[in-house]
Amino acid sequence: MSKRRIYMDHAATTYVKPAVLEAMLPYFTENFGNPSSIHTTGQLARSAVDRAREQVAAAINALPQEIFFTGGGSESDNTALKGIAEAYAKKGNHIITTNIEHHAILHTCEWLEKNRGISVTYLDVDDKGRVTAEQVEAAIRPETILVSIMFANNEIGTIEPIAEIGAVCRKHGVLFHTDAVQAVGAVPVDVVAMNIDLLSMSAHKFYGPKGIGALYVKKGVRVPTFIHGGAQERGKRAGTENLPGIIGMGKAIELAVANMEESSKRVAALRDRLLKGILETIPDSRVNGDTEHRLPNNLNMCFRYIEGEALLLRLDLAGIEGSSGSACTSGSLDPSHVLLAIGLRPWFAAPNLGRRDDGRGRGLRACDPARNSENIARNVANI
Amino acid sequence: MSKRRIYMDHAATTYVKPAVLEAMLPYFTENFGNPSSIHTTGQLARSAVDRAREQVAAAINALPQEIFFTGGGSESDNTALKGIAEAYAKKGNHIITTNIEHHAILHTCEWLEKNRGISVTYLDVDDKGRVTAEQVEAAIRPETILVSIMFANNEIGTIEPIAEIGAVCRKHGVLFHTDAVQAVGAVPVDVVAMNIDLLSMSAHKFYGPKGIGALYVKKGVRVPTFIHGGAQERGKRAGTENLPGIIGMGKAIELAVANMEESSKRVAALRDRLLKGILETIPDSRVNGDTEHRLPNNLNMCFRYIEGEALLLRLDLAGIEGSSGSACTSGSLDPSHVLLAIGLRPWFAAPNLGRRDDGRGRGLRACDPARNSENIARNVANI
Amino acid sequence: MLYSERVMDHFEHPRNAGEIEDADGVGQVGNAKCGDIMRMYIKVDENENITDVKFKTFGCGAAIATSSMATELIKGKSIKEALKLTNSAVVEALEGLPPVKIHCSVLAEEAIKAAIDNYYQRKNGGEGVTVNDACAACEH
Amino acid sequence: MLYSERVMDHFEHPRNAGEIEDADGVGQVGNAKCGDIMRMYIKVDENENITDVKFKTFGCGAAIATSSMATELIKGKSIKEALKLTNSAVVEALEGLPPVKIHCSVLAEEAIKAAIDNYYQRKNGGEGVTVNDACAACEH
Ligand SMILES: Cc1ncc(COP(=O)(O)O)c(C=O)c1O
Ligand SMILES: Cc1ncc(COP(=O)(O)O)c(C=O)c1O
Repeated sequence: MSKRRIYMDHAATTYVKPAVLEAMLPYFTENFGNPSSIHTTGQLARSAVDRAREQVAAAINALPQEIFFTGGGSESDNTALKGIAEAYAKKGNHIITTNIEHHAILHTCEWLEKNRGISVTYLDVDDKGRVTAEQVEAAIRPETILVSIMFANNEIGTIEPIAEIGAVCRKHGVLFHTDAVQAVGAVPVDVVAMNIDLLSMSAHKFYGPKGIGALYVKKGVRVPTFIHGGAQERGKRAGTENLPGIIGMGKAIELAVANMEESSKRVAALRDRLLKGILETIPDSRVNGDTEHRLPNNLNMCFRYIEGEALLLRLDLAGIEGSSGSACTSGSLDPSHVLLAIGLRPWFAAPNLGRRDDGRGRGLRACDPARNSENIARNVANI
Repeated sequence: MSKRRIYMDHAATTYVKPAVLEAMLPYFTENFGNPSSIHTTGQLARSAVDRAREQVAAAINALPQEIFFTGGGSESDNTALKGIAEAYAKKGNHIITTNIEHHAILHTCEWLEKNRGISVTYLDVDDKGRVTAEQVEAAIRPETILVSIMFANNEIGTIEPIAEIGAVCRKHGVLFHTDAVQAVGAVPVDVVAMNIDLLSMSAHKFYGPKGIGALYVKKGVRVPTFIHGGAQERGKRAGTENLPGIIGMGKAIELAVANMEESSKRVAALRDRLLKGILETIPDSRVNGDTEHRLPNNLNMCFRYIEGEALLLRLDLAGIEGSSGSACTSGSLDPSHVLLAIGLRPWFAAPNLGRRDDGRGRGLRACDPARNSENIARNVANI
Repeated sequence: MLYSERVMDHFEHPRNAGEIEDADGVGQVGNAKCGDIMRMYIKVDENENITDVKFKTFGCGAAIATSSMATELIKGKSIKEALKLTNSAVVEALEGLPPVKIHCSVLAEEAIKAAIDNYYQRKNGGEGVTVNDACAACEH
Repeated sequence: MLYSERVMDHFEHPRNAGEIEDADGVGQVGNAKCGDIMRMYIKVDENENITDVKFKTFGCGAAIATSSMATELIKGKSIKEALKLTNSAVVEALEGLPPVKIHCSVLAEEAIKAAIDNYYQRKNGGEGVTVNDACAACEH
């Protein structure tokens, strides 16, 4: 890559922060032990895993024994939904979710409908992408075993009323899971205050490594074993622990939470300048989602008569990297289910140029909102 | 750690080789893209994943599209067994395995028996830990859908007659899975010549990183989706790819296979010197498992009247790190099911001092078999 | 990379983009739901040779590149030859397409056929544009 | 780490390891299948004070350390006091044990009780060793 590139796709994945990588490095080479081994090298690894579990727990106000490390956000989502459906099958067979969830939730729900006799209610969102606690309450039935509603949407950045939904679930004695993959590290998350019973997260969304995530399961909530074998993760997920990944996740979440308020403000201000520039320069452009309840690092726009991929390719040629829809479906033909759900016709392309940064990486500093909006405008005009 | 330590627990896990870590590093920081993203950073990641998949495939004589990356050996084992049980439920409900498999196989089998109506035959091994193809053939019934037999045992290092078993399975039209977690990178594995339909591996056993593994699934063999969500791993395992992990696994397997013959010889020679030293110095000591069909890097012994953990602790204090039983069960009270299966009474402790090394790490060079056997002898005497 | 260099070249510098005011045949394929719409304009001389061709495409990079390449492949050819154009010839000329994008080449083939169809219809007194809004790849 | 420093100290330097040839009571608990066997020897004076105690243990690090600590805790005490020894007192004195090893402290408590039992049996004319081979933690 000869040209300086501007990465605005932190919703898809982030790089690993230098401080995080530094924390991980010794665990590849020197302290590489198997945390289940009795000898010193093994026991040093064990202590490091314990410490990371505490870091992750602290970031969301959970207890260390409520954190189960997984291979990422999708695995956490799958484990939560399939696990609760299995463990609470005697109680009921109804799950409530929304129609803008990530595919890790939606496709799991479809599978549960087809293969496990689960009935799923997909709540409609409004034109900003929000559901209300009242909608959730109205959908609860005696046989409802789980409400699963994402904390923040990965395309349009809309934040759902999680605390209110949590209160409604608690009131009706229904378990509440939230896919907080986009929220953790970006906005405050408190599983106690928000009455959250299960929560999914993924380290590579907050400057941690890929291939490691966690599922929070409130003490007393039953989930069956997801991977059978050794006794790792208190018997729930067998397999030698991803030691450097766990250490990296612990460090990354600690840093993300420590800097959150300040970095959110800075990123949101830059985002708003970029938005203003684009709106002023590009006719028929508009912002999607909720401007009030929104991730500070998210920007999702549509440009009339512009097809998403074509714009992304052109922006990429100009050195600006964004996305349209979620990364997982970039290869697919279907228009984004999220944009359809908020009532957009598919020929409104919606590249997601949101980015999340702490000011130390390349994205933010390299990024001059005024120049970028012009650049984007030029490329929109070219198609 | 002030003292120079000698690590002899490579069956539990290995460190990451410098060349492997070096190959991984750019993918944490610079080439950190989401392989599903359309932009340049994403597409560079995609190419790197493709290359690693080719490296893994080549090492076992498979096609790249037959390799599915997973979170490790346990996940691969679970996916293989649960997947085949589900996909071939119409064909039958009988699985054949052995009683010395890793817990990732045994506990999955138990779960399938309890929850999915699967009937499992656990073949007995002989006093060296071997099954025969004839035993397998005799156990095959019309409703048998899968034979799952480990390539090499993780405690005693016995290598099973995989090619013969593969031939028998092919003859009877039964699918054949092998848990090759201990074998890949240590002995030649050829899925075509050996008629293997599914194969599990784990990178951290051959100097790759922890938290990444693969499942080989022969073209045409059906396995259902294991994690629902995005279209990663051809729709079988959703979730943003563990990019550095995948790169590391590719590099590690390439190195392991390239140096295999030479390094096997060197390690086996050292192992045999250590064994000789121990047998000569320690009364009532013997070697477990098969001396002919054995992993070159494995040594498993028993010392009469010596309890395993106590010996390991004492060796650890003396700077020698080994294991007794598998790492996954170090925390448990039960004596090793493998040693029970080969007819050892539990008070024959069996620390596994086997190690696998390519001569560049600390273990092998630091390790003087003569001195070590004396050291072990002294510690045995002390208990 | 997602696309070959040849595809990127035709995406960045599309050949024959635009409209022909007095076209002899106009065909349109695809639909908005599926995300791609291609419109082809052809000019045909008395010997049934295609003297000019232009396209307007709303769609992804591959849709633009296949439209561009398809017009290049039939420009100056006889209608008979143009009818022989297959989507795989377009893919080959572009040095390949990702599997999920093969449908774009089918669209390009169909757009040309729709334009030729329209040319014959007009010759027989018809007018307007031949529209085939079935989508080659999706079930929408 | 797996074990506290105190546990490691008692494992490396066990107090009161060995046998008492002319013991007044000998108790044994645990079994081979479970992996731990503990044998306790006590010497008791006319005032029912435990003047000497020794142990022989086949078992893991925790089994050795709990045996060692338990003997320390009862040495010089009266039998009445020794009977009050609980496994949690042993765990506490060792500054904790991992959850899977708590059963070792139960074994140590039971071994002492078996030795005292044996002392009373012998006083009433019995002989031999009191053996309790039930395992505190496992279902074997
Ligand atoms: C034979 C065998 N199978 C499976 C596994 C599980 O692999 P992992 O711990 O990477 O999940 C191991 C090692 O732990 C093993 O030795
Ligand atoms: C909201 C949401 N849920 C789940 C996921 C899946 O996470 P992962 O790709 O780490 O499995 C993602 C991102 O990919 C996401 O944005």
